[in-house]
Formats: sequence, structure tokens, C-alpha cells
Amino acid sequence: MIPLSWYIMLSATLFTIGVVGVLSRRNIFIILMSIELMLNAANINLVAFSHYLQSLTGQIFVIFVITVAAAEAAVALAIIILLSRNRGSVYVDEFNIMKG
Amino acid sequence: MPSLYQQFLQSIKPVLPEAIIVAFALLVLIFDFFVEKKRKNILGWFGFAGVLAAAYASYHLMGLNGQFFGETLQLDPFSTFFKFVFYIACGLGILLSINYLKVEDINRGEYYALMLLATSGMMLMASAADLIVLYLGLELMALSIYILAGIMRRDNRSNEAAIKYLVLGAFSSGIMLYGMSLLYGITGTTNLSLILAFLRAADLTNPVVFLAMTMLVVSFGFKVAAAPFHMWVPDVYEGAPTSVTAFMSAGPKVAGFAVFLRVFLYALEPLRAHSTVIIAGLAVLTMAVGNIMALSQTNIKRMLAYSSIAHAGYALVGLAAGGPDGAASVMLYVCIYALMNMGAFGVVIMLRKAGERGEEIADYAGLGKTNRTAAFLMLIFMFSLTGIPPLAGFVGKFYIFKSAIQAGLVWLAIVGVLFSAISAYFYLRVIMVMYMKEPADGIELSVSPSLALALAFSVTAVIVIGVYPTDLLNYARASIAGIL
Amino acid sequence: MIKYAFIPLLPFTGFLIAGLFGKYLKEKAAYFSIAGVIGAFILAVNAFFDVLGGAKLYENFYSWISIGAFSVNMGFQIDQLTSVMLLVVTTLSSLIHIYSVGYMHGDKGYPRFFAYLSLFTFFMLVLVMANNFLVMFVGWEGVGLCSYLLIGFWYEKKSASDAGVKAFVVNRVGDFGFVLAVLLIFLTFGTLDFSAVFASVGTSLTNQTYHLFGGEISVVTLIALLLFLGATGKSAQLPLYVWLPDAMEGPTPVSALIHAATMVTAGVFMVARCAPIFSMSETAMNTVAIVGGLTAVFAATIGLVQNDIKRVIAYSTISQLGYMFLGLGVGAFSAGIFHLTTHAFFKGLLFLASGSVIHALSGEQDMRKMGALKSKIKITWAVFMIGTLALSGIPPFAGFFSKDEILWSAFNAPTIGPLLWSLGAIGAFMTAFYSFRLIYLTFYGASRVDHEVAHHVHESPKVMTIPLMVLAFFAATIGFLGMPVIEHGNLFGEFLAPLFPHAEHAASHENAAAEIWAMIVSVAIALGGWRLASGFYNKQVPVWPARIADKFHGIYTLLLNKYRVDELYNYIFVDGLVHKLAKVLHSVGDVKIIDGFINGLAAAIGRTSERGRKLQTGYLQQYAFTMGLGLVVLVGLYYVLK
Amino acid sequence: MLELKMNVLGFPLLSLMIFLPVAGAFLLLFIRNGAAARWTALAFSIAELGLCLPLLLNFDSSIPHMQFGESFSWIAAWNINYRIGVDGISILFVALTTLLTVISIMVSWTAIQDRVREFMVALLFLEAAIVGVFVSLDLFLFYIFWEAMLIPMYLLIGVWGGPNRLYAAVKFFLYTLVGSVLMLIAIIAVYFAAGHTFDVLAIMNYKFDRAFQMVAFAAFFAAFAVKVPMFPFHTWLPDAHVEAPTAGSIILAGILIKMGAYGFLRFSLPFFPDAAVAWTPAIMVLSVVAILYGAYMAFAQTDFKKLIAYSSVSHMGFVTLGIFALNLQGLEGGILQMLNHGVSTGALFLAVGVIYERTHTRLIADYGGIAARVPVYATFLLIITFSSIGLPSTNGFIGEFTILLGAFLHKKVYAVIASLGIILGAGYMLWLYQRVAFGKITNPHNEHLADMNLREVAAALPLVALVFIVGLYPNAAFGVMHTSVSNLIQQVNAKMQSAPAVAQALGTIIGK
Amino acid sequence: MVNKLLFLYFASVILASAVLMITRRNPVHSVMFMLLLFFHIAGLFVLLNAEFLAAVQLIVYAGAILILYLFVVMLLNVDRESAAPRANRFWPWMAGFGVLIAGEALLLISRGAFPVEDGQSMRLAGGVRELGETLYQRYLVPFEIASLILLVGLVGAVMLAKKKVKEE
Repeated sequence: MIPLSWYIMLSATLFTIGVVGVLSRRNIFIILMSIELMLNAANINLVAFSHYLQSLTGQIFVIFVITVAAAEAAVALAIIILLSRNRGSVYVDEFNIMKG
Repeated sequence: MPSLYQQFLQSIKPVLPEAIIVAFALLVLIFDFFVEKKRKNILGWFGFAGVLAAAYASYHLMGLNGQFFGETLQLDPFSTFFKFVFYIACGLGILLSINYLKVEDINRGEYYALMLLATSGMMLMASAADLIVLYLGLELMALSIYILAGIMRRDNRSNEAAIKYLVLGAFSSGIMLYGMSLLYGITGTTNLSLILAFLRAADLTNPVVFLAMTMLVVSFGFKVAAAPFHMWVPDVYEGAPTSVTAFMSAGPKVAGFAVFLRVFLYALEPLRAHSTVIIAGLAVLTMAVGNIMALSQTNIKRMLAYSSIAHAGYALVGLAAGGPDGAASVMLYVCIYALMNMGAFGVVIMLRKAGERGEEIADYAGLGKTNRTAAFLMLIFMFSLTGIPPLAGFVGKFYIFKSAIQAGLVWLAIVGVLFSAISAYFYLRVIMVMYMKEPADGIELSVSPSLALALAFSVTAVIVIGVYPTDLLNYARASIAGIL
Repeated sequence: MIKYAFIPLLPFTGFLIAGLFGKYLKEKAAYFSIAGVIGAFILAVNAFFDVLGGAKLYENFYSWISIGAFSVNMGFQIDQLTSVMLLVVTTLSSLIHIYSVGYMHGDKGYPRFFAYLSLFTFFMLVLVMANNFLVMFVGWEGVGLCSYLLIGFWYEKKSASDAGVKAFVVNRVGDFGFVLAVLLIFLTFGTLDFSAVFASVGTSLTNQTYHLFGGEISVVTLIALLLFLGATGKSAQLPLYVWLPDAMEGPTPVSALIHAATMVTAGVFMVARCAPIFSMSETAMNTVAIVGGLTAVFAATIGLVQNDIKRVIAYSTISQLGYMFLGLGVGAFSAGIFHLTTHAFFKGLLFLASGSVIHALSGEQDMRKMGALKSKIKITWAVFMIGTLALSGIPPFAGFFSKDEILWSAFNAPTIGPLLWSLGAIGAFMTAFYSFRLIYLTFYGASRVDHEVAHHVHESPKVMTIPLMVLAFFAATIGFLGMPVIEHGNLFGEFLAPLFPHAEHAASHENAAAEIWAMIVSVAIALGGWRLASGFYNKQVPVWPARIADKFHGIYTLLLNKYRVDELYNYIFVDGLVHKLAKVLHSVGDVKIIDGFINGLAAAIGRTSERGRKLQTGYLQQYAFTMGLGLVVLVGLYYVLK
Repeated sequence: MLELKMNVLGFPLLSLMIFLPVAGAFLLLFIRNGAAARWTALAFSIAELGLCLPLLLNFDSSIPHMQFGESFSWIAAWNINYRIGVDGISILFVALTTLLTVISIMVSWTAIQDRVREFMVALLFLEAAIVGVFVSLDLFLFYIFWEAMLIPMYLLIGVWGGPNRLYAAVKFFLYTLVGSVLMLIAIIAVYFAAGHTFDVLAIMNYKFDRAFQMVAFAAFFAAFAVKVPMFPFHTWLPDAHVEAPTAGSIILAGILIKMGAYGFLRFSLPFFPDAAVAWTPAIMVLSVVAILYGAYMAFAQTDFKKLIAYSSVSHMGFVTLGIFALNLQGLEGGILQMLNHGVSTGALFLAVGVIYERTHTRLIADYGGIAARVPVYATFLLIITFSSIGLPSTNGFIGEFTILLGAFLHKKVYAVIASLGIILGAGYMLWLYQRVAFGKITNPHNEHLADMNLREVAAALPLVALVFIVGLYPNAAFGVMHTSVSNLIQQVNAKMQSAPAVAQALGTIIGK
Repeated sequence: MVNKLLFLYFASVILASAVLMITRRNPVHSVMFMLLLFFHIAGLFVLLNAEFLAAVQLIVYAGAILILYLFVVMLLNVDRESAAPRANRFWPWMAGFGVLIAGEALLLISRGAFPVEDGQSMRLAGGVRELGETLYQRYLVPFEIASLILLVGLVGAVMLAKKKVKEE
């Protein structure tokens, strides 16, 4: 049988990759997708736990996470459209009028 | 046999306030189609009525306690207390917006709907008995506010605020979610009471528990603007429309503290030994960052943003203190904070008019001469934020530091009061500019009945609570009694 | 005996009327002042006879300060010493008041002047009538205040106001000692009442000693020395005499008042008053005597070469005060007081007469611009002459008797007696010399008066000359109250004797022959001084002084510049210890260190804030990174907290 | 044990005294006209002064208890009560406060032309807060008033002050606030240590353990030492004084800085006697340093007000010296000296205000020779100068002497060194007077200086009268405070855990 | 054993495509790798007996959300090769920081204890049906909230992204 910790290790690694993506890529799309990576990492955890704990809550949680991700993506992409319309750029390091 | 309607009412009763808010939000969305652009104000007042109705409902449901809907929702005095704070935040937020939206030319019905939906999200956060509800309530609130922050579509700063808030918010909820998943994995449940029950019996040296807790600290810290998770705050506060900033500085932050209290003082109570240290450390850092950074700000919104970070720091002191008194002090504090901070933003909004941002502190020069009332209100709010008696801000801080000392965190209280003394400098600077500098040229204010109402309410509250805090204090203490 | 409270209160009323209503009364204000002082005089005479009749006048009006065991009454006492002082003060004061009517005529501060004079008299009367140390201190400081006001009367003159400030501040140095003495007296005796304190002197209360600067000192000595420090300030003794010569910046009647009747005599009076304490301490007595003797000589040397007529007299006052302390120091308390009395009359006379001279010369004070005035102002010359004879100690004028008694007592003092006597003798010689130098330079020789001034030389009005003549009469005759040698000839001494039972060293009159010899020697010395002065200065054009001045140029300039003590004090205390140090302390202590720290702290926080702003770069990813970093650090805490 | 004697007057006198000025301030909010605002404020302040009459007449100075007491539950959850009362110490300060407020309003009559109404509102609020500080018998209530007073004072300095007012106002505010917040912590700590009470009288009877005392005393000290101000926490004072308008300076010097010393008396000593004794040497040294240092600073000043401000530092050094002599003489002298300083320095600032209003300069060098033009003024200034110098028969002497006596009985060396301050005091004050009043008129602007008018004389007269009344009959003041001060000493002695180091009086020293 | 092999396969593809996703210059490529990743996560879900979720993962995540991304990427025309650097200049630090996080997390997790470490994996009774029942009974409120969230997303997207004719 697959040890539970394998799943968690996998998800932790995936989570980290997501974090690295968020921290290093300039393209806002990639950043958003990296965040999806983080969510997916959590999802893997939830499903794995759900399976090992014999509890459905984890799976339910995942459904909601996916829903939220969808809504978030919609809003995020709308804002990106605005930004690219107003600024002509999708690179996050160009969005720094406000600082200090 | 009760009628279907009665059955429905009976079943929806525990979430009646939330339902009312949501219903009004939906109605606002629908009416939006029929109200012409000039008269969108009506939608604002309609939304305000919704808040009042929900408050009335909450008032009537005050006796209804317990877990509902498959133990996902908790009704208790604690959540009710916070709901009232949210009503204040939302109600004031709407009142502040009504005229402001016209000035900014973002006069749209969706605005009020989103504000109401955000409020319902906060309410769900406060009464969440399950991590899932907590997560969803938080996302509902956050998502609404991302949109509100970016609602000035052609304004670069508003766009930027929205994207920064959204990306960082999503990043933090990613962390939170991961933390929650770990917590679920360890305890096998997402129900807060069951988590508490599990942890009481569990081996707390398990590093994964610590990891999960830390991740929750990070994401909740993000919501309440605790350093070092605060960095979005100044930019977002500055970029967002001022009315949204006002709402944002009160609502989500208070909601953040609601879940902070619920999760850390209740569900994760067995981990207090660790969480106290972490929260105390965050409190110090937050107070330091907020107060020190505020010193050199020239934009009043940014200044208030840092000030709100600092205030989160004080509230964290109360959280670190823990126990019924610590919790009550946080509750009292955030309530008072919401009032005075929204009042201050109200004055900021007054200065905003077409063609002039009125956001620089220098713009306030001579306000004490040109508009005595506005200046006087700002004076009261600034002194209250500083924590000078006999204004409400003092009572809040007093309770916080009292709880900290009671919990033996004297050093934390000392750090707190010292930073609070430093904070006097930047609050005084506003007063100084208003009263002690000559006005550049005539400042005209955009005053409206709604704004006047909001300011009158908050200034009265700030003074009355300052002089006679007994009732509010007792209410806060009673609200936490029996839960912790 | 409540009526005697009016002795000070009448002049005070005069002060109030002249002060408050002077604006409306103009020169009429003087009458109220004079009436007040004369009233006081009459009461003083009354009191004198009461005392003579054996009455002990002691009265407490009310409890002034009362805290726990500390209790001081507001009250007065009149004993022999007081009654003598009362007479001296009120007489002199009355005459000076009257004289001033003429002298100050036309001055724009006329009413103010009389108000101050009356206030001065009031405080002096309070001082002498006090029945405890603290009430005495009221008068003590009060006369200081008045001297400040009167010396600086012509306040538009910087030198005048400077002199006023100097007088007060130097006096304060003395008061420092007085206050400490009072504190120590209270600590030792538990009371400040004179009679109670003096009654306890010598009891076990005074057995304690203090360790001071490595030495051991008995409490009585300490008290006495501290009191004497006060006296040196008030009575212009070394080293605190510096204010007195400057005090002649005030109008001449003021100088007369200060130098003769009030203020400077306060120190002498106080030491005499505290005779029971002083007598208990040999150290203190010797200190008093030596300081007195040294001052007598020291001031006389300066007097030798001064050219300002009032300045010469001023230094003579210091010198004479030295004699008084010399007398007190050797235990001849009544002799000291006697000299105080005679000195009051002849010094008052001299000052007022010099005022008359100055008045005649339209304000000229420099003796080098005088000469040959004898014929022009005859009355003034005559009284001046009497005063000078009295001062020089030429019999039968008053000064002779009192000074001689002091010298004789000094001679009889154990151990240091001869030394003290020689100091006194040297002083006496120089006194005679400079006194007659003054006479010759002023009234004899060739006229060096400016031509313009010369036309206006005139005798003073009657209102000035009559007081002069009265004073002259006393200066000539009052000495007979203290006849030496003759049995019961010393009425004065016998009157005061009950107060000074401790005066062990008081000169005995048993050795009459020796006393007469000593008398002859001292008269010879005085005459010698006179002769030398006449040899030097009784010429149309004196040559010798200039030659000697050339020959001993260094000493001459040193004397002319008053040993440069003023400059030294100025350098060390005023400039150095006060102004320079104050500036340094201010710029370093307050500005650099304290405010530097505070402002530096504020600036540091401000800089932190400015630097912190740079951390808030506006880059979204940096914000996210900070969050991540926070997470990592918090998670890392696990290893700390575990 | 101290009790709170309830008020039996039939009307709440002390509450009235706190809230009458507040009522006046509210009334002023509806008055637009500057002249009317002045009269209203004056009327209220005089009415407040009038209230002192029943206060003083009905006060029983033979008992040490708190009188005219009122006590209501305020914040029950924290056991906070609205509890007020006066004893022989605080009653004097209340009276002084009301008097100086009237005078402040009178001197501001023409000096304040800008925003008169707001000025008067601030002044009345200030008065209310100060009276509140002196009558509070609940630590929380006390702290409320203590801090509340910062607001009007900040505004008085900042809005109506001199050219550098912003710096001065902020410095004043921050300095005081930093000290105060530390005290707040200590207050809360005391609350818990003494069994959840803020009741001053109850805390007085509670014995704290020594370690706690040491720390809590230090925290209270922080607040009070800044307020007094003691060396080296004094640098806010010169700035604040210099920039404040005349009325502000009068209140600041006259009353505000007394609150620090009052705090020592009311709280530090009875709460923490062991710590007070342990800290005494340090405080005595600081006091002596303040006396000399303040005097030296005064010598270096070229600004009229700054000089007086530094003289305040010096004089307040005497006050703390007296208080921490911890004997009857020192304590009573210290209290009296506070009143004296209130009168004298208040009058000095009044004098500066009068002349500043005419010349608009505070530089000493711009004056000189004005005695010839303004004799009444010169006389007034002279009297106050000598009161400040401590001439016997004026109030200043009584205070300084009794303090020196107390200090001398405590430890001689302090008194000896402090006495040097008397010399320096005469020096800088007379030098000041000389530079201002004497000499020839050097500044042509002063040629046509107008003398004090009737209003100004009327404002000055009560102060001059007090100078001599206290100077000649100080028992009027001592009599009121005797019982309370003796009781304070007894209380401290009774609470001392180590051997009683506080001498009741001379009994132990003299009675051998 | 087969399961373990399958897991290893899924895991390695997931990680590889994740790394590729965040490193590709062209966002369209990234989206493609994301797609690959989602498929393999779905595979993992199957492995964990969560077939329904696997389907949701594919339909909603891959089918809807990812397509939305792709759509916007195309819309904004940012898919072409750009000379601009794809990562900020701190990316090596960030990568190192990632290693740090991963190290820390893995360390804690490896030391951590879970209630069920190697428990027998068995099939949950009811599967989709059970899931549905739980969702609509116990988790009714969250479900309603989710609907509100979607509504907010909808309103927000429409309001923000729509181009008002009058506005321009």
C-alpha cells in the first residue's frame, strides 16, 4: 500500500513549486497558475486524507476548492484584462505605481 | 402542521440575518437594471435598509444558540457580537459610499451588492463551525472585496490594488488551504469543536500540527494585516476607492480577528503555548512596522493603512493574552477600531471631490479654519486612534493592555504602549496640519446627508464609548463567556 | 507693648503711601516718609527709656510658620542692644530723610526714592527688633532688597544697576551661610527663638561635632562660622566686601544710609546678637577678629590712593567695619557696638557732607577736580572736618573713644592680641592719612575745579546743612558716652553689659596706666597719619604723591585698581563659574546630550521609517516573498519552541 | 486609614467643579462672537472660582480623610468607579487651578484674536481635566483626566503658540505621553496586584511586595518625572513654555507641572513606600542637579520665557527635594512651594504676556530701560522677581526655606548644595530684571510702551496679594494640609516593610 | 506494488509538468503543461478511490478553468515569444527559497505522525451517492455559499471586464 506520507510529500513539493512560481515569474498568468498549483497540492492532501481516514469531508472540501478556484480565476482574469487594457502589460513587476 | 412557509422560516432561522443580507444584495442587483444612473443612491439606501433589517433579525435571534446545518454553522453570542460589528462596518461603508461613488463616477448597483455579499461572507466567517464554511466565507468576502478594490476600472491605481490584493489574497488562501488540509489530515475532521476535542487528547509535539497552525497564522495574519503579511495593505488601501478602503479597513480585518479568535482561542486552544509566542512576536513586529512606517507617509490613506496595521498589532496583543479577557479585549478593540477608523475615512472622503484627490496630508492644511466641523471630527478620530482618553480608542487599548498584563505579558504591554506613544506623532501631524497650518486656498468639501449621518454616528460612538464603555464592555465580555 | 510694633510699621506706612501714591503726591510724598521715620524715632526713644528702666520688651504676634516641631513666631523683642540700634537707625534715617529732601530735589524718581528709603528703614528695624532668626532674616534680606533698589536707583545708568545686582548677589552668598546656620541652629536647638537658643548654648545640646572636610568641628563653631559668613556679606568683610564700594553708585543719601545706619551694620549687629554662640567658640571668635583686622588694613590700603571722594569714604567704611569685627572677635562686644554707633554718626556725616560737596560741584566726585573749596562751602567744610577728626580717632571726637576701646581690647586678647593690635594700629594710621588726604585735596590747595562748574559752586540749602550740623554735633560728642579709664565712664558699655556676660576677653579697666599709654600711642599714630597727609597734600601742587606713585608704580596701580579683586571675582565667578559654564552646560548638556538624544532618537525612528519605505517596493512578488519568509521563519520557530 | 467622607452639601460640589467648565465649553460651541465667547468663558471660570468658596469653607482640615466624596459605579466589569474627593493637599491645587484659569482668561482677552471661541473651549476643557486630576480617587479616572489634559494643552500650544509651536507642541505631547503610558502599565499592574481595584484609598492600604514596588514606582516615576519635569526629562518644558500663548504658559507652569509632584504625593509615596525610600537618594540627587542645572541654564538664555522656564526646572527641583526629604517639613514645604511656584511663575508668565502683547518679542535684548515707561509693570515684575528669588516675606521664601529645612533634616549635604541654587536664583532673576527694566531704552519700539491697563492689573493683583499673604501667613496654607500630610507620613510609615525611614517630624532628631 | 508504481508515475509527471509549467516562456505552453498536470492529478484521485473528483478535476479544472486561462491568454495576445525575461531577477534566490520551504516542510512532515499512516485502503461505501448526500445535507450551507461565490465571480467578471460602449 502507498504510505500516506508519500502523498503529503508530493503535495508539499507541488506546493513549493507553486510558491516558487508565484515568487519568480513575471507573467501574471503563470503566477495565477502557480497559485492553482498550490491549491492542487492542498487538494491532493485532502483527497489522500479523505481516503485514508475514510471520511468524505476531504472530498467535499475539494469540490468547494475547485469552485472557488473557478470564481477566483474569473475575477482574476477580468482584472488582468483591465490591467492589460489600461497598461498594456501583463508583467507584475510593472505594476508598482504605489509603493513606500 | 406548519405551513411550508413556516417550515421554511423555521429552517432558515439560524441564517436569517445572512439570508436577509444576501437577499438584499440580490435585489440590489436586480433593481440595478431599473434604476437610472443618476439615482443609484437609492440602491445604497436600500442596501443600508438591508443592513438594518439584518441587524434587527440578529437582535431577535440573540437567544438562539447552538450548532446548525450539520454542525457547520455556529450561532452564539460571539458570532452575534461580530455580526453587529459587521453591520456597523457595512452600514457605515454604504453611507460613506453613497455620495462618494458619484464623485468618483463609479455609481453602480453592483457596488452595494458586493458590499452586502462581502458582509455576508464575514458573517459566515464569524459563525463558522467548520473549516469549510470558514474557508468559503472568507473567499466570499475576499472575492467581493477584490472586485470592489478594482471597481474604478479606468484608474490604474485601482486596478493595481485589485490585482495585488487578489494575487496575494489567493496566495495566502493557498497557504491557508494547505494548512487546513494538514489539520484535517491529523484530526480527521473539519469541525472546529471536533478539532478541539481531538487536540485535547492528541500529542501536540507533532510537528505537522505546528506546521498547520503556522500556515493558518500566516493566512489569518494576512487578513488582519499583521506584519510581515501586511505588505499589501498600504498599496491596496491607497489604490482602492476610499469608501472601499474604509470598509476594508474595518470589515475584513474584524472578520479576520473573528476567525483568529475562534480558531486559535477555541479550536486550537491546546496549542496556546506555541501560538501565544508566535502571535506575541507578530504583534510586536506589526506594531513596530505599522507605527514606524506611518511616520513618514504623506498620503493620508497610506498613513491610515499603516495605522490600521498598527492597530492590528494592538489587537494581536489581546489575542496573545488569550483567555476570556483577552478575547473580549480584542472584540471590544476591533469594534471601537472599526468605528473610529471609518470615521477618519469619512473625513477623508469629505475632502474628495471631482478633480481633486484630497489624499495628501498637506491637503488638510488649514482645515481647522475653513471647515471647523470636519477638522474637529478628524481631531476626535485622530486622538481616539492615538488612544487618548476620554475617547473610545483609549478604552480599547486599555482593555488590551490590561488583558496582556493579566496574562503575564507585561513586556508586550510595555512594547505596545511605547509604540502607541510613537503613533501619537503621525496622528498629531494630521491635527497639526489642520489646525496649525494656513489654508492654501478655499477647501470645499463634498458633504452629503449620508456622510453626515455616518460621521455623526461614529463620532458619537467614539465619545460615548470613551466616556461610558460599560455596556459595550459588558456585552463583549458576555459574548465570549461560555465559549472559551 | 504692641505699640512698639509701630516702630517698623510707621516707616512701612510711609513707604506704602510714598510708593502707591507717589505718582499723585509728587514731592509731597517725602513728608509722609519723614513723618513715618520720625514717628519711629520717637517710639524708639520711648523704647530706649523703657529698656533703661529695666523693661524687657518681648512680644509674639502670631505663629508665622508652623510645621510639626518647626514653629516660628512673628514677633519682636527690644533689649539693650536693640534699643541702641533703634536709636541709631531711626536717628540716622530721619536725618538722611530730611537731607534727601534737598539733595533729591528735582529728581524724577523723587517719591520712589523716599519710598525706598522708608522701606529700607523698615527692614532694618525689623532686623534689629527680631526675636528669632527667621524674622531677623526677613529684615536681613529686606535690607538687601532695598540696597538693590537704592543702589540701582538711577537705573538708567548701567553701572548703577550693575552695582545693585552685585550688592544683592554678593549678599546672597553671605545669606547662604546664614540660611545654613539657621537650619543647623534649628537642628541643634529645636527652636529659632533667640532667647531659647541662647539659653541652651553650652548645654548638652551643643556637644555634638560634625566631620567636615576631614576635620572635626563642633556644632557651635560651625554655626558661628556660618553666621559669620552671612555677616561678611552684609557687613562687607573679606572676602565679600566687593559690593560696598560699588554701592556708592546710588544717590549719596543712600550711601549714607547703607554705610552708616543700616545694611552694613546688620552683620555687626547680628554677631553681637549671637554673642552667646560666638563666645562659645574660640575658633569662631578668632576668625571674626582676624578677618576684621585684615579687612581693616586691606580696605585702608585701597583707600590710600582712591580719587573718588565717595570711594575713599566707602573703603573707610569697610575698614571701620573691620574694626568693629575686630572688637567683637576679641570679645569686646559692647566696644564693637559702640564703634558701630559712633561710626554711624560720623560716617553718615561724612557721606552726607561729601554729598553736599558733590551737590556744590554739580555732581563732580573726582577729588582731582576739587581743591580750595574751604572758603566757598564753609559749613560743609566745618562738618566734614569734624567727621574726619572723628574717623581718624583724634580726641575728643567720637571715633577716638570707640576705636581706642577696640584697640585696647585687641591688645589684651590672648595669644594673638599683639598681632590684632598691630593690624588695628596700621589701619588707624592709614585711616588718618587718607581721611586728611581727602580733606586737603578737597578743601585746600589750589582749585582744580572745572571753570564751568566753578561758577556754580554754592553751599547747600538749609534742609541739607541742618542735618549735617546735627550729625556733626553727635560725631563730636557721642564718644563721651564711652569714656575709657574713668570708673563708670563707659555708660554705653555698662548699658549693654547685661547682654554680654560671656564676654570674657572684654578689656578690663584695671590696668589704667597701660590703657592710658596705649591711648597715647594710638593718638600719636593718628596724628602721624594726619601729619603725613598734610605733608603730602597740604600744598598748592602736591609733588610727593606723584613721585612715590612713580617709584612704587606696581603697588600704586595695584592699590588704585583695588588689588584687582573685582576683576578676579568677575573672571572666576561671574564669567567663568556662571556665564561661561552656563553657556557650555546649555549647549552641551541640554542641546547636545539631552535634546540630542531625544531628537536623535526621533530622527533615528524617522530614518528607520524612511528606510522602511524602501522595503515597500510596490512589487507584488516582493510582498509575497515577505509572506513566505514570514512563514518559513515561523515554521522554523518550531525548533526553537520545541 | 483614610476614608472617603461622602459629600453632605446637598449638591455634588466636586462633580460640579469638574463639569461646570465642560458645560461652559459646550455652551461656547454655540457662540460665534469672539467677545461674547470671552465673557462667557470668564463668567464660567469665575463661577468655578466661586465654587472654591463652599469648598474651602466646608472643608474640615482637622481630619485627614477625603472629603466631599462622591462615588458611583462606572465600569463595573473592571471595578472602576467614578470616585472623587479632596483632602488637605488636593484642595489647595483645586483652588489654585480655578484661580489661574480666571487669570489666564483675563490675560488672553486681547492677546488672542484668532479663533477666540476655540481657545476658550480648550482652556475650559483644560481646567476641567486638571480639576479632575486633583480630585480623582480612582486610578483609572485619574489617568483619564491626566491624559485628557494633553489634548487641549497640545492645541493651546500648537494653534495659538509662537513661531516654533509645532515642534514644541509635539515634543510636549510625546514626552508626556511616553511617560504616561508607562504609568498606565503600572496602574494596571497595581490593579491586579492589589486585588482588582483602582480605588486609590484601597490601594494605599495594600502592601505590595518589594520587588513589585521597585518596578511600579519606576513606572509611575516616568510619568511624574517628565511632568514635573525633573532633570534630565525637562527639555520639553522650555520649548513648550516659549511657544505657548501666555494663558498656556500660565497654566502649564502654574498647574500642569504640579501634577507630577502631586502624583508623587498622592500615589508614589503611599503606594510604594519601600521603593520610595529606596529610590530617594537617586531622586534627591536629581533634584539637586535640577536646582543647579536649571539655574545655570537660565543664565544662558536670551529668551524671556525660556529663562523663566528653566527657572521652573530649578524651582521644581526644590519641590521634589522637599517631597523626597520624606519628612513633615519637606513635604509641606514642597507642597507650599508648588503653590508658590504656581503663583509666582504664573505671574511671571503673565508679565511676559503683558509685555509680549505690546512688543511681540520675547528676546531679553529687545527690552531694557522699560522701567521708565511702564512703572506699574516694572513694579509688578519686581515683586514677582523677588518672590521667585525667595525674598523673606514673600511666598517663595517660605517654600524654599521649609524645603531646605526638610532636606537638611533628611540629609544635610542635599540642603547645602541646594542652597547654592538660592544664590544662582538671585543671580539670573536679577540679571533678567536688570536687562529688561533697567538701563536706557535701547529699542526705539519701547519708547511709547503703554503701562498695564486695568484688566491686566486686575489679573495681576490676586497673584501679588497671594505672594505676600503666603509670605506673611503661610499657616493659612499649612493649616489646611497639616493633617493630610501627617497622615501621609503615618501611612507610609505604617506600610513600610523595612524599618521606618521616614521621620514623622523632628521628634527623633531633637528629642534626645 | 502496482499502486506504488502508478503513484510514482503520477507523482513524477505531476512534478515534472509543474516545473515545466512555471519555467516555460510561452504561457500557452505553460497552460499545456498545466493540463498534463491536471490529468495526472485526476489519475492520483482515481488511485485514491475518488473517481468523482477525478472527473470534476478534468471537467471543471481542466475543461473550464484552464480553458478560460487559455482563452484570455489568447485574447490578450501574450502568447507570442517575448524577448523580455520570463522571471524576475531574483528568481535563483526564489528557487533557493523554494528549496528551503520544501526542505522545512518535508522535514516536519517526515517527522510528523498521522493518525492513519498505512491503513488499509478500502472503498468508501456509496461513492458518488454518499458524496452527494453529504454535500446536500451536511454541507448545505457551504454549498449555498459556493453558489454565492460563483455569483460574485460572475458579477465581478462581467462588471470589470465588459467594455461599456458609452465609457470609451
